Amino acid sequence: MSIARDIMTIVGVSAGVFFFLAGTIGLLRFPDTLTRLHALTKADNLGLGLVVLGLLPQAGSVRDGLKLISIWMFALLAGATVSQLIARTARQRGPFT
Amino acid sequence: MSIATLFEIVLAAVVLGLAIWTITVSETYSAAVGFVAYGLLVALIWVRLDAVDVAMTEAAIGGGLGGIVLLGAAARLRESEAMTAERPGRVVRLCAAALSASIAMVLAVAVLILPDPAPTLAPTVISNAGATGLANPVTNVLMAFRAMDTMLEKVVLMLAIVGVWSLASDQAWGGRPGPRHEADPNGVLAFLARLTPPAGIVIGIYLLWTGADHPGGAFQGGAVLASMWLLVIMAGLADTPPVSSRSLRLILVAGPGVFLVVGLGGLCFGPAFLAYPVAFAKPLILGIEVAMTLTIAATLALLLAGAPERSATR
Amino acid sequence: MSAVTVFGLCAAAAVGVGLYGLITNPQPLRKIIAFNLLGSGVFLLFGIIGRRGAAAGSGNDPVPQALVITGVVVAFSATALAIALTLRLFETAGSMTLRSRAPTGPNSDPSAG
Amino acid sequence: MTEFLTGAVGLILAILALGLVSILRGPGDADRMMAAQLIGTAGIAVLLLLGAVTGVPTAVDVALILALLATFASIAFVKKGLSRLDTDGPG
Repeated sequence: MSIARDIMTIVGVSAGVFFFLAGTIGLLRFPDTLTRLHALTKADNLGLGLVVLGLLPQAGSVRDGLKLISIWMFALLAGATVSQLIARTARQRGPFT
Repeated sequence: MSIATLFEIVLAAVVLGLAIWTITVSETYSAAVGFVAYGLLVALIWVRLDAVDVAMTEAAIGGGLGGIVLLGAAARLRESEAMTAERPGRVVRLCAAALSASIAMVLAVAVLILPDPAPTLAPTVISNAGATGLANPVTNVLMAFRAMDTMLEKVVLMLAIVGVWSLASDQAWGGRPGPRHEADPNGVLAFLARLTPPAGIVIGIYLLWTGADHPGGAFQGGAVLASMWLLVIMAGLADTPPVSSRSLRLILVAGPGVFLVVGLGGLCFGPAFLAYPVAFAKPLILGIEVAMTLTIAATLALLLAGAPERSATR
Repeated sequence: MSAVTVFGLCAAAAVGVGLYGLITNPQPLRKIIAFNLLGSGVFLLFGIIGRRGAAAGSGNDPVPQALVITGVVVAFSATALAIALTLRLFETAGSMTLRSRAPTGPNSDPSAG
Repeated sequence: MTEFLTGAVGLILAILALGLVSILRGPGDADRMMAAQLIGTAGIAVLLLLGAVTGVPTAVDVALILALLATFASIAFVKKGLSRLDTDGPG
C-alpha cells in the first residue's frame, strides 16, 4: 500500500514540477500578453493541482487533505479572476507588450 | 554537501538577489513588487528555521499586507517619480557602501562566533506551559509570560491608526478612507469577493482557535480577516466605514481594553498586573485573543485603507 | 554549513543591503522599502539565535519568536503611518512644485487606496 | 521519498527564480502581475512540499494563509497596477 502511495506522490509531484517549468518558460518566451497568460494558467492550475494531488496520499488525516484541496481551490479562484481581468484589459487596449 | 544544504543556499541566494534588485531597480512600483516576492521567500526561510508562527506572521503581515500598502502608495506616486531624480553623489554612495558592508561583515562574524551552547529560554517556557493550559509555547510567551509587550503593541497599533487618521484634510475629517470602488455587481471580481470571504472568515477563526495549541493565533487570524474585508471593499460590494463611527471605534479599542481590564483584575484580586488566576487562565487568554483578533483585523484593514479622503455624508 | 550559518549570513547581508538603500535612495517610499528590508534582516538574526536555542518540544526558542511577531506587527504599523505621511506630503507639497501638472486630488485616481 | 521531495522543492525554487527573472524583465505591468501570480503559486507549492519533507504539518497552514493573501494581493495588484491603463470595464 505504501509503495502505491509513494508512486502516486512521485508521479503527481513530477508532473506538477513539469507544468511549473513549462508555464515559466512560456511566460518568458511567448510573444504577447494573451499567449503568456495562457502559459501562466497552466502552471497555476495544473502545476499546483498536480503537486496537491501528489501530496494527498502523504497527508496524515482527512483534515490535512481537505486543507490541501482548499488551498488549490483558492489558487484556482484567484488565478481565474486575475487572468480574466488582465485579459480583458489586454483586449480593450490591444496587446500591451 | 547534502541536498538540504544545497536547497538552503539556493533559497538564501534568491532572497539576497531579490533584496539587491529591490534596492537598485529604478521604478518604485517594481521595487514594491519585488518586496512582496521577498516577503514570500522570507516566509519560506522561517518555515525552514522551524518558526512556523513567525512564518505565518511574515507571510500575512510582513510580505502580504505590508507589500500591498507599499504597492498602493507606489501606484499613486508613480507620476511624481520623475521630479525626485536627484541621486546622491558618488562619494556619498561609496561611503554608504563601505558603511553597509562593514556592518554586514560585523554581523556575519557575530553569527559565526555565536556562543556554544546557545543561551535559551525554551526549556523554561516549556516547563511552565502547564500554568496556562495552552500547548503552543509562542502563544504562551505572547499572552502570558510577556503579556505586557503584547498589550503595549496593541496600543502601538492604536496610536498608528490615530496618526494615520489625523493626516486627513479638513473637508474629509472623520470621513471615509480611500476611494469608493465601483465594480460591476455581476462581474468576476464581485463573484470572487462573494465566494472567498465566507471560507476566508472560517480560516481566520480556525487560525485563532488553533493558535492555542499549534502555530497560529490572533495576529495571523486577524490579518486573514482584514484581507477578506478589504477584498469585499475593493470589489465595490461594501464601502469603508466613516472613521467617526462609534461602533468602529469600539472595535478598535476592544482588544487593548479587554486586555487592560483583565490586567487590572489581576492587580485587584491577584498578586500582580496581568496575573491570571490559574483556574481561569485559558478562558481568560482566549477571551482576550478573541477581542484582539477583531481589533487587529479592523486596525490592519484601516491602516491599509489610509487616511480619510471623503466626507462621511457623501 | 548548517541552516543557521547559511541563513545567518543571508540575514547579515540583508541588513547591509537595506542600510545601503536607506542611505542612497532619494525617494521617501524607497527609503521605507529599504528600511523594511533592513528590519527583516534583523528579524532573521533573531530567528537564527532562536534556532540555535531550540530545545526538546520546540524547534525554535519561543521567546525570540514572540519578539519577532510583535516586531513584525509594529514594523507594519510604522510602515503604514510612514506611507500615509508620504502621501499627505505629496498631496500638499507635490502639487505646488509641479505647476505644469494637475494636482493629484483625492478622486483623480479611482483605484488607488 | 524525502530525497525526492527535497529535490522537487529545489526544482520548483529554481523555477521560481526563473519567474523572478521574468518579473525583472517586465516589460509591461501585465507581465509583472503574471509573474507575481506565478511566484505566489510556486511559493505555495514549495511550502506544501517543505511541510511534507520536514514533517512540519503546520506548514500547510502557512500555505493556507499564503493562498488567501495571494488571492487578495493579486486583486490589489490588478486594481492598482491597471489603474494607469484606465480600465473602465473590469476596474
